[in-house]
Amino acid sequence: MKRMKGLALMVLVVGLSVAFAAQAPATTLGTAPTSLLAQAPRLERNIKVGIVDTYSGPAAVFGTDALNGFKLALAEINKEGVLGAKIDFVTRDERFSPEIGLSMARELILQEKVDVVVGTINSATALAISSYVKDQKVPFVVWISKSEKITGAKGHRYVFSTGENTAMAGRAIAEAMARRPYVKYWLAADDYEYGHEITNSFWKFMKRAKPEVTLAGQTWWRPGEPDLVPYLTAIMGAKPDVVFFGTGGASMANVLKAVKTTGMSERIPAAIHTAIDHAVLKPLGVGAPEGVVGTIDYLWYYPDTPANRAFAKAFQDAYGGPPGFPAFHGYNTAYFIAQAFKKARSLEREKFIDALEGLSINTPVGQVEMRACDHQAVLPLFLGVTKRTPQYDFLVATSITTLRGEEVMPSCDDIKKARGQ
Amino acid sequence: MRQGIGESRSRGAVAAVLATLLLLPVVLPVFYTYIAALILVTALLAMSLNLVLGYGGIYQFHHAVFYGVGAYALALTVTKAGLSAWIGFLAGPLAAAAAGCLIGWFCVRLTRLYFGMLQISLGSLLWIIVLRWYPVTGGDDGIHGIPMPSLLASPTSVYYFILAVVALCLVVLYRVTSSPFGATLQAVRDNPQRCEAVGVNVRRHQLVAIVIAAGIAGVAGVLYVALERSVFASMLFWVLSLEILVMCLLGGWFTFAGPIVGAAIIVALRTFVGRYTENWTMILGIMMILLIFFMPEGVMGFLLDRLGRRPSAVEEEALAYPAQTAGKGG
Amino acid sequence: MDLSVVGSQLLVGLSRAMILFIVSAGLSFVLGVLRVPNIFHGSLYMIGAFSAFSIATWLGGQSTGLWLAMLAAPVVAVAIGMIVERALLAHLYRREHLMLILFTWGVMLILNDLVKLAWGPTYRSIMPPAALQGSASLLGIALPRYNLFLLLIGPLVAVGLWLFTQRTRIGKIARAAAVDQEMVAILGINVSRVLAVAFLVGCYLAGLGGALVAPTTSITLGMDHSIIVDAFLIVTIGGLGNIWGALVGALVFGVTQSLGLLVWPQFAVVFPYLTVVIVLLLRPRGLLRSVW
Amino acid sequence: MLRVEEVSKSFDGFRAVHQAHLSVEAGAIVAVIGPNGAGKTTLFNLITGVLTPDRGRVLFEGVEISRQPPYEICRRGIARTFQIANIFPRLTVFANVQVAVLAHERQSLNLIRPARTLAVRETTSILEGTGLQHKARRLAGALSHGDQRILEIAIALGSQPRLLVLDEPTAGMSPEETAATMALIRRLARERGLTILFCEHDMEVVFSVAESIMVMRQGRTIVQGPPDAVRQNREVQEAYLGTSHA
Repeated sequence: MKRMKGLALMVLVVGLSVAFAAQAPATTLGTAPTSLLAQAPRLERNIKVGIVDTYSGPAAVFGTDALNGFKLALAEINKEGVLGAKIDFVTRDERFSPEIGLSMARELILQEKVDVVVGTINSATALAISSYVKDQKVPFVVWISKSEKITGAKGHRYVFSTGENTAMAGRAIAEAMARRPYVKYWLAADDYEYGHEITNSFWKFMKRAKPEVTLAGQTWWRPGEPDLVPYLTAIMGAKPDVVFFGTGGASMANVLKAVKTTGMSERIPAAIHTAIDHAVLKPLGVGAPEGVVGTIDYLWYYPDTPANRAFAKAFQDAYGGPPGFPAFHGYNTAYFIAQAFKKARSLEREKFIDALEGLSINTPVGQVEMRACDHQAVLPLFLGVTKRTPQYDFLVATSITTLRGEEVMPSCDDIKKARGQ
Repeated sequence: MRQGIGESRSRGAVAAVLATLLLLPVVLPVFYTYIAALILVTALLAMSLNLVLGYGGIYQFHHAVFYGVGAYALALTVTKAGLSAWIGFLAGPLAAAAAGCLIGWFCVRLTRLYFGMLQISLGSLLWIIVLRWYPVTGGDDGIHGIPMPSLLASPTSVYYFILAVVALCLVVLYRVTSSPFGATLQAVRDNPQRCEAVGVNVRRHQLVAIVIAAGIAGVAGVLYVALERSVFASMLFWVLSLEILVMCLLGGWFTFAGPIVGAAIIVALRTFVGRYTENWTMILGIMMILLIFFMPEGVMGFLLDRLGRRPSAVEEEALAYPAQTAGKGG
Repeated sequence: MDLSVVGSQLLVGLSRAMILFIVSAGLSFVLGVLRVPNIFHGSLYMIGAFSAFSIATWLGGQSTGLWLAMLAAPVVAVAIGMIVERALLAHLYRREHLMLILFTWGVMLILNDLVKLAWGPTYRSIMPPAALQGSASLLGIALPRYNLFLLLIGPLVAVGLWLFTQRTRIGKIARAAAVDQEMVAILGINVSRVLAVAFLVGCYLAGLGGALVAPTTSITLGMDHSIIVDAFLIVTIGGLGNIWGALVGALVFGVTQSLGLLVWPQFAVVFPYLTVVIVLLLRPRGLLRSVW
Repeated sequence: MLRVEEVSKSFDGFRAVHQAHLSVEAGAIVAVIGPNGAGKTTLFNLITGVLTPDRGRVLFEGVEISRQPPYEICRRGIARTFQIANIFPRLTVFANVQVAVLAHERQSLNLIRPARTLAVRETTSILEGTGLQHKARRLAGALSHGDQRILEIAIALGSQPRLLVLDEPTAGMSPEETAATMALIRRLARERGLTILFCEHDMEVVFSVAESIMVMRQGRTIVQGPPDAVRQNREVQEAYLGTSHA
């Protein structure tokens, strides 16, 4: 009888604790029973990542590329698992609208109860979600948006960036241009956030690196302006030494096309961040201008290392084209998340964040660290010049030089200052 | 609209809806409370548009501007002027009404599509100011994490606050539409030329309607900020205006409650269909076309017709909006 | 300021105006004859551009392929437009204008996703035919050859439209229908057919605009959005439903934009809207006589 | 009461009205006749402010009204109807008339009080006077053509005018309807002490009702006078009545 009672009590306790474990939200790690098994701790359920990004409209090309990189990495990661669990993900299309993006982030956190939110190309969405996750204390990894505010002035404990940003890119390209003889600059850019940020950042570092530079003028066009020829002919009329373009995406292709058709490429040199992006140069084919100076944080053909070759090949096999920089960010993001959970040995969000701070992972371009002070991935930047080569029917970057992340990133003190600490 | 609805029956329906809305946060998970609040805010925005669109027959093509102005007024009151959010809650609608007065003053000189296109242009100029005035408005990044009074800290209290304000605004809108002004506004919609001939200053009525609608859109704007604590430049972009327009037309722009239904449909669609397919805009498009074919008076108009709640159903011809004739008149 | 710079800006602005004219003339024609504010006009323009890319690539991307693509791409837009018109739009002509806006926007949403499904999200690009690459000199002003080509095409299209509306029976009927549809019906003419033909012309012009713009820009999703606003603004300042108004509107638009760039390049984004506001406040029904 | 002095209006070079003149005495029933395109409707539009004359002026009770907007002219006491039924199709018959009454009572910008409590008596009396009281709850767009024309007159009465301007009030009506309508107009004029200015195709109607007739041709006034004088006028016979009267 006594035994029966004891058994019943035991069943009750076990039953209750199982029920409790099942009830408990994302925060509890497998408790007593699993830790009794000793060795490596195991996660009691799969990790769930919620992705908010743009999958329709002109920016869809970036969102899709990043997602593909992420999926490729997950396929590798889930083969061996993360502490016995897998990483699952759900996607939401924000259609480049921050209102929708923010609403979807809420849904992912409140309804889907994701462990980590990931996104997005749109800097307004990224900042809005960032402000929301700060309240909700949910980690958020930004993987495409290049706004320096995300990990700079508006950064906080819960937001991370696995892509390069305008502060890094502007400085990298400014320091490279400062070594060239040009003095009279014209700034021309898309009239929206990214255009302004990259241009301001470039010009700030340009004046610092070479105080004698002068601003001949500036041009701002509507984002998505289809025909830039009138803008470029106006600039050519003013005869600056060099033009810096602050543009990206579909506008970048328009800029490069117009630079070629107006004959600007033969007369006035141009510098543009991401001008050497394969996703831009490939569709343009031989219609792209030669001699444009560009920076980027990922090229599938450089550095020509086994790791990069393997990544590019795996991506090519899976998705029928070489990876772009968003795919590289997506790939790294998956590994950062997986490694951080492994290191944290827990699904607890605060432990995950502690683990991700300062974490260093192997990427196709070498070791990349998630800097602890600002949660910004320390990515190298590649500077190259567009050139036609016989082996491809599109232009590639040549005479590539590498700038280490540490060289171009704002210091931790600068970040503190920007955040008003 | 004079629907000749049995007073007591419609009062009962309103009471039932209100009771349901009051209970929602108790019954539903927090995310659905948020969605319900978002629907209420969007519904108020659509209702305010419908005052000018459905009742006034005015081609208000850029209504979102007033929503955005209201939201930014609150955001700037709090973040830049450092004043209490409660002041911002008043400043938002006032700023929106002022913007309505300014834009409306120019637009009422024009008719129909010309009115609409001028409003899109003027509204876009305001949008550009928000977009370009980085130091103040934050450009297209918007302003985020806007601090709200502690009273509005929990999702539930925000929900009840929004519900109360929306209910109040709906009462105001209902009073306005059933006032002599509302009756005259409908007459202006049906036949502006005739209205002039019976001594109605059509432009002044249109301007008053635009200012009221803009003010209420401003209320919707500040409520959005209370809910999301963010403002975006895209709140002033024409695509949003088109979406609100669709809400009115889908729900039934000749009915009082139609826009609420339209707003609920659109918000629910983009929240829930977006989960299952990346091509949800296609689904929205197909739904819109089906509705145009099978419910030309919108969902609410269709229901009211089915329930026989409207004066004798009339052949489409007789109701054909007097667009063609009025256009030629001048 | 250097006079040749002003001259080149003027020419570039004019050439830009030609594409705007072609697209908005189609929009205006449909607006005038059918009384339909056709928002998916922009989608047809985008489809024209994507089709030009696909046909050119399929034909090997050489000059002949590119020329053929420019001829054939508008046909794709026409085919899609006609399916929509015959199957759906033809039943809605008597509806209120706002309902037609709603309908055409619905079609735009659908076409948008269909384009994404058909061509994917990556952007595309084609080169102008070899003869039109590079720059040429005109009156001492260097100008991209392709822009010169556009300066020729625009007037050709205008003359073609003029011949169509003035010299062909169906064109004349369409013009009459723009003023008074009932009268045309009383004369025993099949109005539905006339409207279909008018819509066909509109779709063709949208597709042609897309095909012509393809070599100058990156062909991408979202092209429809940017063109449709511009086209509506142009049609409005020109006078709704008047194809010559579209010509005048496009010229005003293109030239103010390009000359404005010389004066105030940092505020280029406001030019289109400012132009419309000024024109409409001075002439509330557009520059030329409107049928609306 | 109303004087039109040498008023001209042209559209793109076409002289729709050219130096027309007209005078209407208080309490009179005055008709304007003339062939299609003579400029009758344009003249009415000039009187009621829909159009502004290029030259000349319009005086109402001694005040020049030719540059005033339509609503201002209406408030001075001139109400009108239109050639094609010009009503508020989506409003009820009652609301159609009420809107005019509210405008007359300067209530149309009232945002506070419910409309259903205002102007009810006046509206009902007009509906009863025009025989529309049983159709008050129907949508105006659903009325028969004849009823819509009557409703037009009822709307005009809502403005409490002293001068009622009717643009072909019986167009498209059967002979019986025409007779009934004209009887209604005369009765209303008598009961409400209205002055009436109307234009009409039907010569029989005009000569039986009007106390004074103005004849227009190609935008000009040929003559104005009592029916008999007009009938006898040579120019009128040649120009307008032509051979049929010979």
